[in-house]
Amino acid sequence: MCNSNIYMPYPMRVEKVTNEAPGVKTFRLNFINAEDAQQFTFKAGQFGEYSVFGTGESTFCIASSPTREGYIECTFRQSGKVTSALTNCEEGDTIGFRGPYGNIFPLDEWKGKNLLFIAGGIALPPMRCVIWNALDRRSDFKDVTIIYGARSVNDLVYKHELEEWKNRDDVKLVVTVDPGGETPDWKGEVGFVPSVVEKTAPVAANTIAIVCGPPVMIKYTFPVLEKLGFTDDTIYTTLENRMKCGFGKCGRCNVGKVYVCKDGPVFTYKQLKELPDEY
Amino acid sequence: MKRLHQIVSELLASGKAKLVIGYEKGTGEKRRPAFISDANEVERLVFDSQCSHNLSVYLTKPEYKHVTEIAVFATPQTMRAVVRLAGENQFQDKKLSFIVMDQDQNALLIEGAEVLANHLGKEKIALSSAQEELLAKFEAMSREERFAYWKEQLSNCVKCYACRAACPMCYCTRCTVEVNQPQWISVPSSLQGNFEYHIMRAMHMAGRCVDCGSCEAACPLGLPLNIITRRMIKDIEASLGPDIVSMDTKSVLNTFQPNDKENFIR
Amino acid sequence: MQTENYTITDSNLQQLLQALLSSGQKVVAPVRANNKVLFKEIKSASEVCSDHVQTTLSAKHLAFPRTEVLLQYKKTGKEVTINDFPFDAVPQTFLWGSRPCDAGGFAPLDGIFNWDSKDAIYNKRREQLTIISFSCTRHDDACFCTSMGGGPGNTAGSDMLITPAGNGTNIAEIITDKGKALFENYTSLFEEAMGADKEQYLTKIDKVFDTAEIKAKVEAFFESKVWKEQSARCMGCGACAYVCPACACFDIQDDKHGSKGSRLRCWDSCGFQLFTLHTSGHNPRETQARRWRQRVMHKFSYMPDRINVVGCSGCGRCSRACPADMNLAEHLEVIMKMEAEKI
Amino acid sequence: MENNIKVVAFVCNWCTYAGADLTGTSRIKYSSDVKIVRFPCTGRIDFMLLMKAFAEGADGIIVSGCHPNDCHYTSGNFHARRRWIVFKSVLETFGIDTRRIQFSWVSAAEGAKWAEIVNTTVERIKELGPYTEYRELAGVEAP
Repeated sequence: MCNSNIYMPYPMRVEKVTNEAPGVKTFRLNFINAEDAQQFTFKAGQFGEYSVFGTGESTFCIASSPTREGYIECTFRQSGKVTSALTNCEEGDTIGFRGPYGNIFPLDEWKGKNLLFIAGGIALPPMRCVIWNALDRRSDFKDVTIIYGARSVNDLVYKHELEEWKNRDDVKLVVTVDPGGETPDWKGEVGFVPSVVEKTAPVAANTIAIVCGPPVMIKYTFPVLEKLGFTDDTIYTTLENRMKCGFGKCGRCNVGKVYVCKDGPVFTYKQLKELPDEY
Repeated sequence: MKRLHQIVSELLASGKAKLVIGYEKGTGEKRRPAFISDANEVERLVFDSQCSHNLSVYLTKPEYKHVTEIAVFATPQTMRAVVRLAGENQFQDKKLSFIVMDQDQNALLIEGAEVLANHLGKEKIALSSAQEELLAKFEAMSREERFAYWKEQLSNCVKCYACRAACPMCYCTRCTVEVNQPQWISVPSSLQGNFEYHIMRAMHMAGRCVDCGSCEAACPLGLPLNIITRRMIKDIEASLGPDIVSMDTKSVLNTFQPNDKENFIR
Repeated sequence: MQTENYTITDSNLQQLLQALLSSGQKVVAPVRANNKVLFKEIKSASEVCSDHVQTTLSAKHLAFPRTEVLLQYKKTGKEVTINDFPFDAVPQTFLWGSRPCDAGGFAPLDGIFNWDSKDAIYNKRREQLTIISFSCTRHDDACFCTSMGGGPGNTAGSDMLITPAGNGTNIAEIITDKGKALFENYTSLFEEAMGADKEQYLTKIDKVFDTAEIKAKVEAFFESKVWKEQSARCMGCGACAYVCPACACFDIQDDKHGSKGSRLRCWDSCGFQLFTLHTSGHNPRETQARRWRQRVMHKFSYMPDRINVVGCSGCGRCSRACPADMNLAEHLEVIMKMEAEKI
Repeated sequence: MENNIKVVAFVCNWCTYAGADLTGTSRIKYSSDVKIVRFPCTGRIDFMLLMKAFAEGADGIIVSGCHPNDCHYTSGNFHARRRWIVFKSVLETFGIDTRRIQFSWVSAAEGAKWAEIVNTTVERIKELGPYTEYRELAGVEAP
């Protein structure tokens, strides 16, 4: 490993493309080289650099669970140069992936606890990885609650999985859309994520809260959780600063002395409070 | 200098200027931009023949865009840039004052870009003798020699974009070099990318360049960037008429004459 | 290895350079261009410039080029062939005539490219590089190497250090195995050490501050308005970062030509507004003041913390190159003199 | 070798493109070494498109649109003319070979003129040979 080019991506085959929401797609990627597939491992919370050859690399999380082996999945919204090129990829195309990078959600430490997942919009993908990871070892945890909000019904991602979670007895799922985003037959909640969290009032005792979403959602959700009795070391989130390398060299993603790509992307609220306001 | 400090103090006291962009003593004999909003710091300011930065560049930087009342020390180069920028509607929400030096090196206060425009001399910015010499040498070159010359020069360009940052007319919030859909300019600082960058910059300066020389002065590698703009201005004047810096002249590429003359379109 | 001392005459030094060139080795040395001095590959010993204080650009490009190909690809239908970096094609290179601060500038790069993941491409270039530095007999008012733990005759980072001792002689210090290998190839050009103390031949640069104190100070003043004051005149170009021997921030971009192309690593700068801009439009380092603070903190706090080396060798290039005269040493001095209540 | 040259023509939709169409329907034979790219107006043809064409393999370029006073959008070609005057000057400063760019006005009725423009341009470019001089600027130094 020492003498190999750390920028070499694994060639990956786009096996399946799922349209999740307007502009949002999920790719299932298979390793083209069998030996890559064999030696590749990752843990929930980690991310990678996905590349379209000729366009460049883009950073996002691995959205599938490490318990589902043999492939990885990623979900992205078309927004910049690389995600636009990815959007144009078809099943069968070859793209690049290097990773996994970053730290992990400490699932092992959470054994025996309740899990509360709170996600907004396109931030469900990083959470989906942990959710499936936790559900695949369901007996390790007590109550599992998922609160997910999006701008509109149309913008909800993983619609099939939301259905699947809804039908499970061992998962409590609350789905909400922003006021005005509901359809006539919408049966879920209407309201912003922080107020829905307050309304559903999950129990703070023996519970780990994992919050992912746009900065404004996070900003208003943390105080609600604190009000409900969550301590700042039981609240987890992921930061997503701009990155280029993924291993603490290119100099972009650091928040003060903390490198999001190495020390993150997973942080507790307690850790975040110690960081300067540069994320 | 006393008169200068008095003018600045009064501007700050009256609130006509919330920020003064002037010059102070820098490293060694250098003069450098100074930013003052506290009347107690006025003594720091100097304005003499060594002051050369075109301070108008700061007026469009995001950091100063929201400051409405600004006083700027203006050299003739700065004045030209301010007038062109005002002509491009960059100061619509600003109340600007200018401190200029008259022929006897006395500080003079001018309020408003319109007034400054009337104050502007018609004379061109003089090149240094070394620049004149280089330009003459360059004019004598064949096409192949010019290409070879820029190949050599641009091989040193590291694309630090100091020329762009120091140029008062480069105020776009998103420059062509940063547009990546499509990727107009090759990303690497390969020779081709460097040619593309400098050709693109020259084209975007057409009829807008105030010939202040900030780009060349800023280049850490000492690239002779004045050659590019000087030649362009000369050619534009030859085919499209005199290059007059004023508030109401439209820049060369924003307008046209039905009888514009050229000799190469068949 | 233990440093070994020898003497070498001016003419033998020329012969050593000539011998390297004649043997077909790649030699990079300071060369005059546009009234500036730059490190360029030379073909003849006469090209070398020796009457300069400092080159405009550092020598970092020899291990970390301003643009380099990390890999190449070729698309055929839905298939992509990826070609790895050609490690074997990296030529052995001799850097001739660098200053001790140039050589010292490689320590931060070594740290950045080797903490955690090892960057094999950088390491290969570094491995192939032999550094023959010349001690400084002159300096200018931008130099502050002594305050950064270096000095005009500092050996750290060089494989061989030549100190001009006047009268056509030089002190040659063989510092590393690479230096030793070079020495052993041309032993006959060297003579026994003359036993003179090299200090007397060096220029004197006052030590103004201490890196540990700077670290403590900049950390204490993170929220200070000093960053805004100092960066007021910063125009946001990348000159300081690009001339710096220790700046290693980079960008990764693809360069496409038809169905083929390459993935490139290019220099980047924390001073650029777009450096940290998210696609969403959010920018964690939105103002030039924040970007200036990042530059100083990265060099004097984060790097010492993370890789145990200060990200500055005191060469003063940034101060010389800055079109707005942002003088790093002066700014650090201001911070050093600040009292807690001035925040 | 010299048969392998590529000429790209950036033409306006209303005059030259129609003119080129007429060349075809009139069965006037002309060089097939030209690739036509249709634009709404010469005013739309950014100079960077020409730079990109050279970078991506064009050895010669034709830019052609409506005669002055005939612009479909009234003044697009007048603006374009000024742009080409400046662009030619800038390119000459940099020593870019401007013999490789042919600007012309070809109306919808000038099928024969289009054939003549293309043929003389292609011939000239063949004499000049491929524009490797510029393309060699691309690429990054080998390690």
